[in-house]
Amino acid sequence: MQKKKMEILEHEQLADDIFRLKLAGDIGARPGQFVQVGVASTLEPFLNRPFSVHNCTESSLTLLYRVVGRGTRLLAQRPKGAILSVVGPLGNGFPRTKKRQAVLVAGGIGVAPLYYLLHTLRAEGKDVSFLYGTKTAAEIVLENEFRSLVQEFHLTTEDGSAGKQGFVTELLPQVLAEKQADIFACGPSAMLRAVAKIATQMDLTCFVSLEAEMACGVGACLGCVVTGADGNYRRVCTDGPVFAAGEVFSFDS
Amino acid sequence: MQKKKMEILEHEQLADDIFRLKLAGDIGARPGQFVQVGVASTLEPFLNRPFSVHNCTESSLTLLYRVVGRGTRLLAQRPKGAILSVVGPLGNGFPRTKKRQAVLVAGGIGVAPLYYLLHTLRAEGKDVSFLYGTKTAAEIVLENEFRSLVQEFHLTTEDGSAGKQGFVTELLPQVLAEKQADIFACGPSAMLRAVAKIATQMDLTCFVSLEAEMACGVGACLGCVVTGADGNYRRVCTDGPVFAAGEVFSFDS
Amino acid sequence: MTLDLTVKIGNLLLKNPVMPASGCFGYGEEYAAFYDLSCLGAIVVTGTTAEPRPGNPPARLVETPGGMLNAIGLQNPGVEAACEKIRRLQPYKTPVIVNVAGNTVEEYLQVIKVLEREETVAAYEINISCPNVKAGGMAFGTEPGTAAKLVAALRPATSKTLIVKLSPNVTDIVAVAKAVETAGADAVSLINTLLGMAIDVEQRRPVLANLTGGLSGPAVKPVALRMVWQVSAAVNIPVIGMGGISNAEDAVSFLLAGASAVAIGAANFRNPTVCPEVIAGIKDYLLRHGFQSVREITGLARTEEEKRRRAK
Amino acid sequence: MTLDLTVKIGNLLLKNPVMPASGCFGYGEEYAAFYDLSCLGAIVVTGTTAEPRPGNPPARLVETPGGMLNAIGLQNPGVEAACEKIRRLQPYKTPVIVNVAGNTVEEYLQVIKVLEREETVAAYEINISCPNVKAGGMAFGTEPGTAAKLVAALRPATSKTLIVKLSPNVTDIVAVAKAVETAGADAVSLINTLLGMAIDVEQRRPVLANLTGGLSGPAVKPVALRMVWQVSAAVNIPVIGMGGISNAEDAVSFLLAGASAVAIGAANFRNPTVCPEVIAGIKDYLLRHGFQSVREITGLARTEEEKRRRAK
Ligand SMILES: Cc1cc2nc3c(=O)[nH]c(=O)nc-3n(C[C@H](O)[C@H](O)[C@H](O)COP(=O)(O)OP(=O)(O)OC[C@H]3O[C@@H](n4cnc5c(N)ncnc54)[C@H](O)[C@@H]3O)c2cc1C
Ligand SMILES: Cc1cc2nc3c(=O)[nH]c(=O)nc-3n(C[C@H](O)[C@H](O)[C@H](O)COP(=O)(O)OP(=O)(O)OC[C@H]3O[C@@H](n4cnc5c(N)ncnc54)[C@H](O)[C@@H]3O)c2cc1C
Ligand SMILES: Cc1cc2nc3c(=O)[nH]c(=O)nc-3n(C[C@H](O)[C@H](O)[C@H](O)COP(=O)(O)O)c2cc1C
Ligand SMILES: Cc1cc2nc3c(=O)[nH]c(=O)nc-3n(C[C@H](O)[C@H](O)[C@H](O)COP(=O)(O)O)c2cc1C
Ligand code: FES
Ligand code: FES
Repeated sequence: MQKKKMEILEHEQLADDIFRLKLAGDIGARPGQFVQVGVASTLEPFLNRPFSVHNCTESSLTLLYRVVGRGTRLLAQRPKGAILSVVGPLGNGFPRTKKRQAVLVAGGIGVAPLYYLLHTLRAEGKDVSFLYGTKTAAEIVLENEFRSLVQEFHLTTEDGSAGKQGFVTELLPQVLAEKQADIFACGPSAMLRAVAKIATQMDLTCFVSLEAEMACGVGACLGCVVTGADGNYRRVCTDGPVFAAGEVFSFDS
Repeated sequence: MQKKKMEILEHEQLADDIFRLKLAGDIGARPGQFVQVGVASTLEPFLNRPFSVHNCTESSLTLLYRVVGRGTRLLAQRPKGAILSVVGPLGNGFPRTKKRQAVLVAGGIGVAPLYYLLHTLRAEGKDVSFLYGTKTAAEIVLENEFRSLVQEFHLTTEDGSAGKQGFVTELLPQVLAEKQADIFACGPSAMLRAVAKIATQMDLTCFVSLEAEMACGVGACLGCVVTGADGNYRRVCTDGPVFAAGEVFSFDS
Repeated sequence: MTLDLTVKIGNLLLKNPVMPASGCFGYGEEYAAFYDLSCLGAIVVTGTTAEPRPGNPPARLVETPGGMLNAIGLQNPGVEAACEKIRRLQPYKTPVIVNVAGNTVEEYLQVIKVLEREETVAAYEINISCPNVKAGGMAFGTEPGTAAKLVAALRPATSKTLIVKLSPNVTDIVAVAKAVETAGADAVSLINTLLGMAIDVEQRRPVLANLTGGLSGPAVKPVALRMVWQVSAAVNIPVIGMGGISNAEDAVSFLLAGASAVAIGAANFRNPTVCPEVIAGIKDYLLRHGFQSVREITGLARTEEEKRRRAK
Repeated sequence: MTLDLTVKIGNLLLKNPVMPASGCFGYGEEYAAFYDLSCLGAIVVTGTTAEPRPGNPPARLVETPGGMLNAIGLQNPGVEAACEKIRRLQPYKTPVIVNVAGNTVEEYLQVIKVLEREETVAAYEINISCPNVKAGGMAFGTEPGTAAKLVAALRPATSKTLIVKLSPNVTDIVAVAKAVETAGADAVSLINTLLGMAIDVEQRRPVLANLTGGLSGPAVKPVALRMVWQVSAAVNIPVIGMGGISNAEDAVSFLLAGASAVAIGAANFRNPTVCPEVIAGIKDYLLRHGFQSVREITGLARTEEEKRRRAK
């Protein structure tokens, strides 16, 4: 965990509102961990913005982000060569599991951390099925790379402009049915809930990566809590962002 | 008077901490007027920054500024192609006077508006003597251009690293002695006061361009006042920034 | 679909809920260079006193993070000279609200007496909250009883709309608001500036000659919004909300919190066309969300919140 | 030349005047990953109550212009569990100040009673200003009499240094400061957060589940500085200044205004190494201006200002 000044090596737009940012330096992160980025040197916006580690090598850190508001809009304007303040690596990251098969479920920009996880799992020799859902074709990133890396790839869009029309979770039961896999999911809360429900019903291990508004990112401010399945609060930044599905979702069954 | 979005055409560093910024578009300003510039899109810094018109054509507006604090530091980072919000032209500008000779006295970054005035006076066929003082050689800009345009050019630096060592005002009496000239000065307050004193003693017409912290720049907030020689307050933004020396400086004589 | 932007403040029918904040718009003429002032819901002119006031010595302003401090000290030409400036606003056919300040009840009364003769003046905004003058001003605004006495004294002097401008520098702004409502105010406006200070560390002295000044701009918005929420829940007269509004979204948040109209101050300095932009943006918001009148959204965040709480 | 950075707060001798603000530094361990906590003047831990408190439901925070609102609601494990966490700070050999909160005088007393047993605890910061809990907290801080009664009740319970943390949400913070001084406080710290609010215009509801929250960060700095200036002029006990400090220049301005020490809150979130950077920056300032002790600059802006005024 450190604070680093990192230079922008590459900054490119990959799809509608989606940018990939490559920074120089080694932050030493595991898949599922995140960093806090100072998007501007001005005191407004005041807080850093959390972004999942999209890739991490000994010489670079890559983020993949969607422009959704003030901070990400400012970030998108930072040119190559600019220096960003980065704090990390933060959070627990995805746990290593034993099963040889993994099913990764990405919703929208939730694809960001799963890219790094995918590479890591493949390097460990695991079989990976990748389910990727977006609202529309214009948001899809890195499709070819995913296809080339995985055993099984499914694409859905809500408007049917690419892949199968519908929600990515609709495909999940049949993908899971054929294998003995652990599930790793990242995406909008409603999607994660749906994934968790399927996992519970099928009695499979499932990890979800959550989001919350953050201030410190290190567990000190207690601002980022979510209500756990037991009614107790959990900090997304340090107890998570990755949780066992059952820890944060409960289903009356 | 208008609010304009203007694109950066050129942005270059001319000397230590001194930048020249050329913006696309016509603001229609006279020499001595100024503009208010939004240095960043973020809400901090909150206020626009006032800068003299350094040059103005039908297709461009040029500013010359020194980096002294937060706002100018941010401005210096804005790349070519960026869009700035500019309000202007503001203020009264230098008045047209009748004498055929003019003496311009620039202290430090006070050179910015005098460049435009110089070009205008020369276009009107007037004789111009230009006195230019800085702290050190590293701050001098556009020396050759000034030399080529004027009848008489004097350079001083406080540390003697270029031109004559000393304050620019030390040369003023002898320069004035030989001619029938009006004086136009811009620079630090202490320098302007010294110029005004010499002008008063020699009974010459003298105009000084003042600075003050500004909020609105249009006369509405009453924040930028200076105390006039009569003890009444004057708004630098609309009653000035150019004042007859006697209006803002008084000398017990 | 026609969109109804009109709002009522006392006797005033405003064509839309957006006006400049007092002291940030001079007597209107400065901003007339940028747009037609008749687009405004109302024109609010600077704090006006019985006699001319020179104001405080410079430095009078300093930027702060996300805002600014000012210590103008109510510089104004006095009510007689102000009348002339105000008359020039007549062609805009837009209600003119005069911000009235004084050190004593008599001074307030004197200003109103002179302005009563002016047809152009539609309403008074009684400034009991200026932090930048020694006597008076804020002194009236920090104690409910004193505030009520002032308003009760002014009420009989006019049948024009009486708006009382509240100070945020108090423990309980609701108490002051209720007191002036009872005393006869037609509306309250809030917030005036928060009392603040800046220090120049190199010169080791306060930046402002007046030592302290009034904080305004985006920095104060959360405090202003909270006070508008509290006050509008407690009084039955309209609330004019202000404090840090710099775009339409900010303005809408004040309306949702309970304001019937909004005023825009320091943001004019950063963006001289902010007022018409906010009017356009409010229209846009209403259209986008299917509202037919801006009045539908006044206090909507609170009424919906109360519904949710009851449903639980 | 050796530079003396030490300051005294009650019985405490701090090696330098910089500490984190309560609630922004957990129980210290989080920031230990970034630097050696023994460089701090003191370690101030989060608001601690007699019983464990779950805190408020989410959403608990929202960014605002130049700052943030929080409505954590004093989530803490209760004083018994807190003791364990506090003991882990012992190796840093740095005074630990525990922020104490409660709804009743008895609860405050109970927390102190438990902490009295803990050697690691050097001082108490009595939080009479938390705006995010229903009963208690701020209720104690808005009325001088109530504040004094609480402090008078706590004073006999300990010989450790008693700091009282003041609320800025009052008409007259000086009155509260004087009252707690008379009641036996060894120092005051200010400011706690300003009560504020944010509204989500798309969802038409308050952003925070608690509806309102506490504003902190650079946005509040001018208000904090003004209060430190006022309070330090009126009391004879040391003032710990805070509110919006995010760099050494900010910290120095609080010292010049009259603070003996400073605390840094929200800025830790933006920059986890802000505390050591501020310590270094203060040193730098003192050297650059030829001061030998940081104590020389406490209140210097005021004493120099008074000199100037007398000279006129
Ligand atoms: C652990 C973690 C990892 C994340 N990883 C990524 C990533 O890899 N790529 C990516 O594009 N985004 C990621 N996010 C979300 C990202 O942090 C927000 O999109 C970003 O902070 C929005 O900033 P903004 O200023 O542009 O938006 P704002 O103007 O602040 O807000 C715009 C919208 O975004 C929401 N938002 C703001 N902050 C957050 C936040 N911290 N978490 C969730 N929603 C927020 C707001 O509620 C609002 O609806 C992650 C969030 C977390 C907590
Ligand atoms: C009518 C007018 C014309 C000007 N023309 C030019 C110009 O052509 N080129 C140029 O370089 N500068 C010019 N200035 C000064 C310029 O506005 C300031 O240098 C600038 O605003 C500083 O901004 P900052 O954020 O970098 O500094 P800050 O961080 O705000 O302050 C740094 C220092 O600059 C001083 N300062 C800040 N604002 C002003 C201000 N408005 N006027 C004077 N001093 C200020 C502060 O007191 C402080 O000492 C002009 C000022 C006025 C009023
Ligand atoms: C330069 C300046 C002058 C002001 N003068 C007055 C005034 O004369 N009367 C008054 O009631 N309020 C005055 N105010 C307060 C504003 O009307 C407004 O209440 C406050 O600035 C908050 O709004 P804002 O954040 O949009 O600026 C003044 C504010 C500023 C910035
Ligand atoms: C997330 C958060 C939690 C806080 N919790 C406490 C607390 O438990 N007790 C307390 O006295 N103050 C608490 N505060 C207030 C701070 O200690 C400090 O007084 C205030 O934030 C102003 O300083 P700043 O602007 O540097 O943050 C909290 C502030 C924040 C931002
Ligand atoms: S963001 Fe501060 S505890 Fe999680
Ligand atoms: S800057 Fe507002 S009156 Fe001059």
